[in-house]
Amino acid sequence: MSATINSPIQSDCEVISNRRVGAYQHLTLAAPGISERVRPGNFVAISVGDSRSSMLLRRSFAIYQSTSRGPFGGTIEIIVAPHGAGSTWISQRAPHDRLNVVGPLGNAFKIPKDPVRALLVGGGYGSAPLFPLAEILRQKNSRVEMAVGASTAERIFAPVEGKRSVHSLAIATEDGSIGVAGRVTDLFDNSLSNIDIVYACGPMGMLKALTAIGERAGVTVACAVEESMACGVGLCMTCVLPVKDKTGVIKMVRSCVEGPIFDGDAVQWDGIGTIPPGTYGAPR
Amino acid sequence: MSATINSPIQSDCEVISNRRVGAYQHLTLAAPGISERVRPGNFVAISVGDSRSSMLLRRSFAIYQSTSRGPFGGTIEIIVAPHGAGSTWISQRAPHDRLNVVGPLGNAFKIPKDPVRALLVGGGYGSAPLFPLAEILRQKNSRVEMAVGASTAERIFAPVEGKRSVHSLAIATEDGSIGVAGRVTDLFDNSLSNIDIVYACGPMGMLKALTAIGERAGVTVACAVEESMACGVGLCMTCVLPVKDKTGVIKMVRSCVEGPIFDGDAVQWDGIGTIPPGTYGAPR
Amino acid sequence: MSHEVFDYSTTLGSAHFPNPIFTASGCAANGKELSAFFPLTDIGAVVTKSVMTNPRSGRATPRMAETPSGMLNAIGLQGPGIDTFLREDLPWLVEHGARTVVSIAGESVDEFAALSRKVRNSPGVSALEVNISCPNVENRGLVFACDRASAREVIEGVKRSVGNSLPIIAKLSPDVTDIVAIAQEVVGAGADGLAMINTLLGMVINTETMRPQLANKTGGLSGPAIRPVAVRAIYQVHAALPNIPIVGMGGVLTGNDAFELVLAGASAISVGTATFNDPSAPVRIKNELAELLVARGFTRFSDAVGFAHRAQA
Amino acid sequence: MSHEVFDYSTTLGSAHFPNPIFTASGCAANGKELSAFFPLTDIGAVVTKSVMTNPRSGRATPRMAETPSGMLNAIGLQGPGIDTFLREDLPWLVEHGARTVVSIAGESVDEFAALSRKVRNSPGVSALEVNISCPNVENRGLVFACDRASAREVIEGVKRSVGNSLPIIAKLSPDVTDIVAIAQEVVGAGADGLAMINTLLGMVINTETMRPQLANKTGGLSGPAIRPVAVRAIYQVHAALPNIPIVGMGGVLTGNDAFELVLAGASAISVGTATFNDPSAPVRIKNELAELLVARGFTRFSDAVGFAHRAQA
Ligand SMILES: Cc1cc2nc3c(=O)[nH]c(=O)nc-3n(C[C@H](O)[C@H](O)[C@H](O)COP(=O)(O)OP(=O)(O)OC[C@H]3O[C@@H](n4cnc5c(N)ncnc54)[C@H](O)[C@@H]3O)c2cc1C
Ligand SMILES: Cc1cc2nc3c(=O)[nH]c(=O)nc-3n(C[C@H](O)[C@H](O)[C@H](O)COP(=O)(O)OP(=O)(O)OC[C@H]3O[C@@H](n4cnc5c(N)ncnc54)[C@H](O)[C@@H]3O)c2cc1C
Ligand SMILES: Cc1cc2nc3c(=O)[nH]c(=O)nc-3n(C[C@H](O)[C@H](O)[C@H](O)COP(=O)(O)O)c2cc1C
Ligand SMILES: Cc1cc2nc3c(=O)[nH]c(=O)nc-3n(C[C@H](O)[C@H](O)[C@H](O)COP(=O)(O)O)c2cc1C
Ligand code: FES
Ligand code: FES
Repeated sequence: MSATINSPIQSDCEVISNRRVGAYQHLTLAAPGISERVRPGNFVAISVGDSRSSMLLRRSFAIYQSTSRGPFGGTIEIIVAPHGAGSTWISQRAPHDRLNVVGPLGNAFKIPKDPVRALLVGGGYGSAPLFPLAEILRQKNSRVEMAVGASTAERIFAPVEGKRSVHSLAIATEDGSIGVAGRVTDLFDNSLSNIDIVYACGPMGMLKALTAIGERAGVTVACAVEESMACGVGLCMTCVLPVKDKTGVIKMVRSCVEGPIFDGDAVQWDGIGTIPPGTYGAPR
Repeated sequence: MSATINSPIQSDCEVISNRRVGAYQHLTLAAPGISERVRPGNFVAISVGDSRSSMLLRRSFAIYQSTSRGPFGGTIEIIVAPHGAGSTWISQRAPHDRLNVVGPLGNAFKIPKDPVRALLVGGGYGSAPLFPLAEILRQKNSRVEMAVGASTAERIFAPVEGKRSVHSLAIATEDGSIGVAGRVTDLFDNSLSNIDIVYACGPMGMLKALTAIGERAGVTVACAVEESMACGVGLCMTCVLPVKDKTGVIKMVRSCVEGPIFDGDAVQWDGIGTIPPGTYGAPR
Repeated sequence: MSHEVFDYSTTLGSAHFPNPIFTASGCAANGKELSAFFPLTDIGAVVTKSVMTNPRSGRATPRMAETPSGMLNAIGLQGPGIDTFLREDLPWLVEHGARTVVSIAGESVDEFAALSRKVRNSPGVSALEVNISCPNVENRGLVFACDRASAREVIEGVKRSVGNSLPIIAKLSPDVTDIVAIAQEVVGAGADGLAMINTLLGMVINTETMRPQLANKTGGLSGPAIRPVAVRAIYQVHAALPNIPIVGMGGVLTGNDAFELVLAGASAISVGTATFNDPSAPVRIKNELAELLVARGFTRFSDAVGFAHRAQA
Repeated sequence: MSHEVFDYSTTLGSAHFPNPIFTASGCAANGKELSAFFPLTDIGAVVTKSVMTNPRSGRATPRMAETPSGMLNAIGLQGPGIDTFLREDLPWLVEHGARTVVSIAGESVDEFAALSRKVRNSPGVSALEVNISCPNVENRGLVFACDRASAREVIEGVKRSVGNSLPIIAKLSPDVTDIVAIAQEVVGAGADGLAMINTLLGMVINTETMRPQLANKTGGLSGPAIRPVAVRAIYQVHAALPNIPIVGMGGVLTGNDAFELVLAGASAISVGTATFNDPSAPVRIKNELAELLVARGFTRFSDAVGFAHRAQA
């Protein structure tokens, strides 16, 4: 396995700001050394609590924005959904608090050299890393459409600034509280006409559905997955999922170093949570 | 065993202030319900960290001052020496933080009905609970001399306000940085002439030495001891020390409910950390 | 929340309890001190500190050390001895309406049998807990609970003394290669229920003195640190002996933690170390667990017992 | 601090290491990823993920759960198989100057023997760790490390294959009634050293799904939660076998924690779960431990090994 090692660094980062955005907290961290090397799709792993916390494991967050310069010598921004005890703790940090951050981690969205017609699909906070991707795609003269879905309005992350980086933005909520009532996949026709590539970040179910749509339309879907991670840096093998390699062999690959972005076609969506029959090294 | 049960209560107390005093932090807590019932010598047990802290056990602190009324509806004050991880965490709390407090706990210094000539001896932060005791003794027209000792000046706790409650105050430091160079026991002649009763709070070694001096002089020494406590409320039996009861039998008694104040004569100082031969229920 | 329709009661052999939250032996003394924080009648039962035949001084101090998410203790079963206990402590509990599980400990098979006979003859006892995590002085100090034959002999002796007059709950140690085998052994010998887990053997070394922190060197590890071991042990034993009620314990700090042990197979939950952290923990946990069960749609506590074995993913 | 006069080196049988801080098997993959955080030459040795004969997919996910001051894992020994390991991973480590302890795991006595033969014939290996905490498929899935006879047979087989060409370190499980007995057994069979402790068997039940959190149901408990168990096990085994070097592990997060294990009797310390919390943990701990030892007046690391057995209160 030739893991894409990003040469992450570990650094105590000061919280610059923490603002509420709907159901989420938008944290900006001074992260010189990390921020310069961020590519869209990368994530960071943040430790929780003080040195006497009972929570040992880091929590992973997709990088929303990063600036390599500025008054704080480089910052990164993350969008945190308070969920369990760890993400809740991180979501409550105040300016001047420090967070220990390891990053940038994981692979990045592949950017085509030539202009393309791209569809970016985000579920919940999954839209966050798609905005910087949109920026870059637009700089390359691509056409960027974005579709964002969530259960309810406050879980839609689509800030005004973000809207400037896309040509179109469609929104769907399951309860219809904003945008179209329904799922994000209801927003575009299954044929994906006029789309060359789909980039997606969100829950596994959404990624799986998009992959199926992409397959029918013959369009590649780049999926950023979210698997439980104990280390985030390739040491522990907890974050694996079954992915077909180029030779057609299914392997359990680490989503923290060989992902989190995978070609939707390659991921064995139905096999997640199992060892699919025929997997390399499967028990006989 | 007829434990003196103080009917403690448990309460989330707001930190009103936290000031540095030499090597210590002086914390004032809003503690209505607790403060009204404090008697000098009582202590509180305070929990450490948030609900995800790896530190489960409460830390005990002698109550310095308590007011039963006022803008905060009753406060208690404690003097915290940052030592290990738990006391350090408590010492760093800021106003408006909340601490979960159980108290008042333990027995109290016995106050003679008639005026006496009392010597109060404090080692390090051990002087703290002696100041309110001095107040009460003075109200009863007793003569109150105080002697305070520590390794160095910043570990002497003897605030200006406190000096008003005593007739005399002598200080000793081992490094001579303030007061007499030497131990607190060097401050008064071994004969304890003109003293009817000694009240002491400080390290075991000091209490033991004072008990010996008191024995020679025929003066009772009331000692507030400090044993490692897991619960502080009488449940766990970790905080025991060998104490002779009225019938002369040595028993392992809980310093959290039957103490922390014991008659120095009764405590088997040399037997601490052992089960002295002949102790009630000792292994045969 | 409609608690009225929720049946919180539980059963251990012939004993019934209005709710399944108990104290843990050695973590509530004999009830008196805890009653400052809540009425003892609020919880399912008070499990008393394991009592032996004679008064015991216990071990020298230091007897405890804090550890990550847990603690070590080496109290050494300090206590008043069975006669004083039955004369003073038990009547106090009965008088205050506390349902009481009396925990006994012995150093020989005969001592256990004699203790249980005395308890049988005392009014107001709901069940008998037999703490076999003690060294057997007649067998090289081997802990009864760590040896199938010794464990069996103790429970057989107790059963002979007690018959069916009181449910016998054997308290197991996790410090064994195969806890299911020990469980089967004691159930075969007549135990009506199992209490698990007792503490794990551990040690802390004080890096200042460079010596073991406890005077006794080793001590028992308790608290949330050991909860995964408790859940595993309860799950394994409930799978093997689905009809034997288990009093589950080990690191329960919240109603959610208690729920984990219930799902694994516990019919009652003892709250131990958590009580040192929060003296109101038993009642708090009782309320939290009820809320959780009702929120999950359970109308009877007993339906949740061992549910993790049945539920599909 | 005058580190110049401080001798930090340690020895496991015939193998010498400039310092005693190692990674723990399965917590550092095969070194490559960790080298982003510090030069692998800085630490005493990299202990590789236990490797088996054939490539292994490992177990289904979820493979982990966070627990109080610890975690559960059920990776299922995912790995490339010994041939790929020796062709790709080991040479990379050797090339980068890392001292390497190769950890092997098998499902039968023969598999262990065959694996060890392949490792013996590979250049650049400092020592062989034999992870016997795996189920023995030829004996009802009983874990080798939990059965004296099986443990002995594995080490005998490995010893026959390896002779004195490589120090053999047997890795023990704490999930036994008597770890000293197992230690004596494997040392009798030819082990030159012991690694302890492996994880404790645990379970977490997800109270939302009401099912075991791990796909495999049970998993191994690691992290600071288990440190008191590790200290106790190391202390007991060092007392019984004072001349057998022990690679200590279990919840070491700081230099002070490492010092505890050293005082108990460990000649080297593996850092496992802590590395997930802090990828620089092994070097940080190396530096912290050195400071502590120097502050306590030790001029040689080896003088501190087992000091808690000697020091007077
Ligand atoms: C690559 C990646 C990017 C992510 N980006 C974001 C983001 O931008 N914003 C955001 O709010 N969340 C994000 N997450 C999810 C976030 O890491 C989890 O919500 C968080 O780890 C759960 O921690 P907790 O403390 O809330 O829950 P707990 O239940 O306390 O977590 C316990 C353990 O399980 C792990 N875990 C639990 N759920 C998840 C999960 N869904 N994914 C990964 N690990 C999990 C935790 O890391 C922790 O180790 C991302 C996850 C990954 C893997
Ligand atoms: C009755 C009583 C009154 C006290 N009054 C004060 C006071 O007014 N001001 C003050 O600064 N300190 C006081 N202490 C001591 C204070 O409780 C300890 O310093 C503190 O518990 C140590 O905790 P730590 O977090 O610093 O150390 P850690 O090493 O983290 O403590 C670990 C565990 O050991 C226990 N422990 C360790 N040392 C002691 C000790 N000396 N006494 C009791 N338990 C200990 C802790 O409570 C904790 O459970 C008092 C102790 C007692 C028993
Ligand atoms: C201080 C202390 C004393 C204990 N004493 C006893 C005892 O006398 N008898 C017994 O069976 N268990 C005893 N235990 C074990 C507890 O009953 C319980 O099995 C164990 O602590 C695990 O539960 P916990 O994690 O909730 O504390 C004691 C535990 C502690 C912490
Ligand atoms: C994710 C993970 C994987 C592990 N894999 C192995 C392994 O392959 N072989 C082995 O002998 N031990 C393995 N272990 C056990 C560790 O090497 C170590 O014995 C244990 O985790 C205790 O140390 P710690 O608390 O420092 O992690 C693994 C532990 C973890 C957490
Ligand atoms: S999270 Fe540890 S290998 Fe991916
Ligand atoms: S501290 Fe628990 S009984 Fe005294």
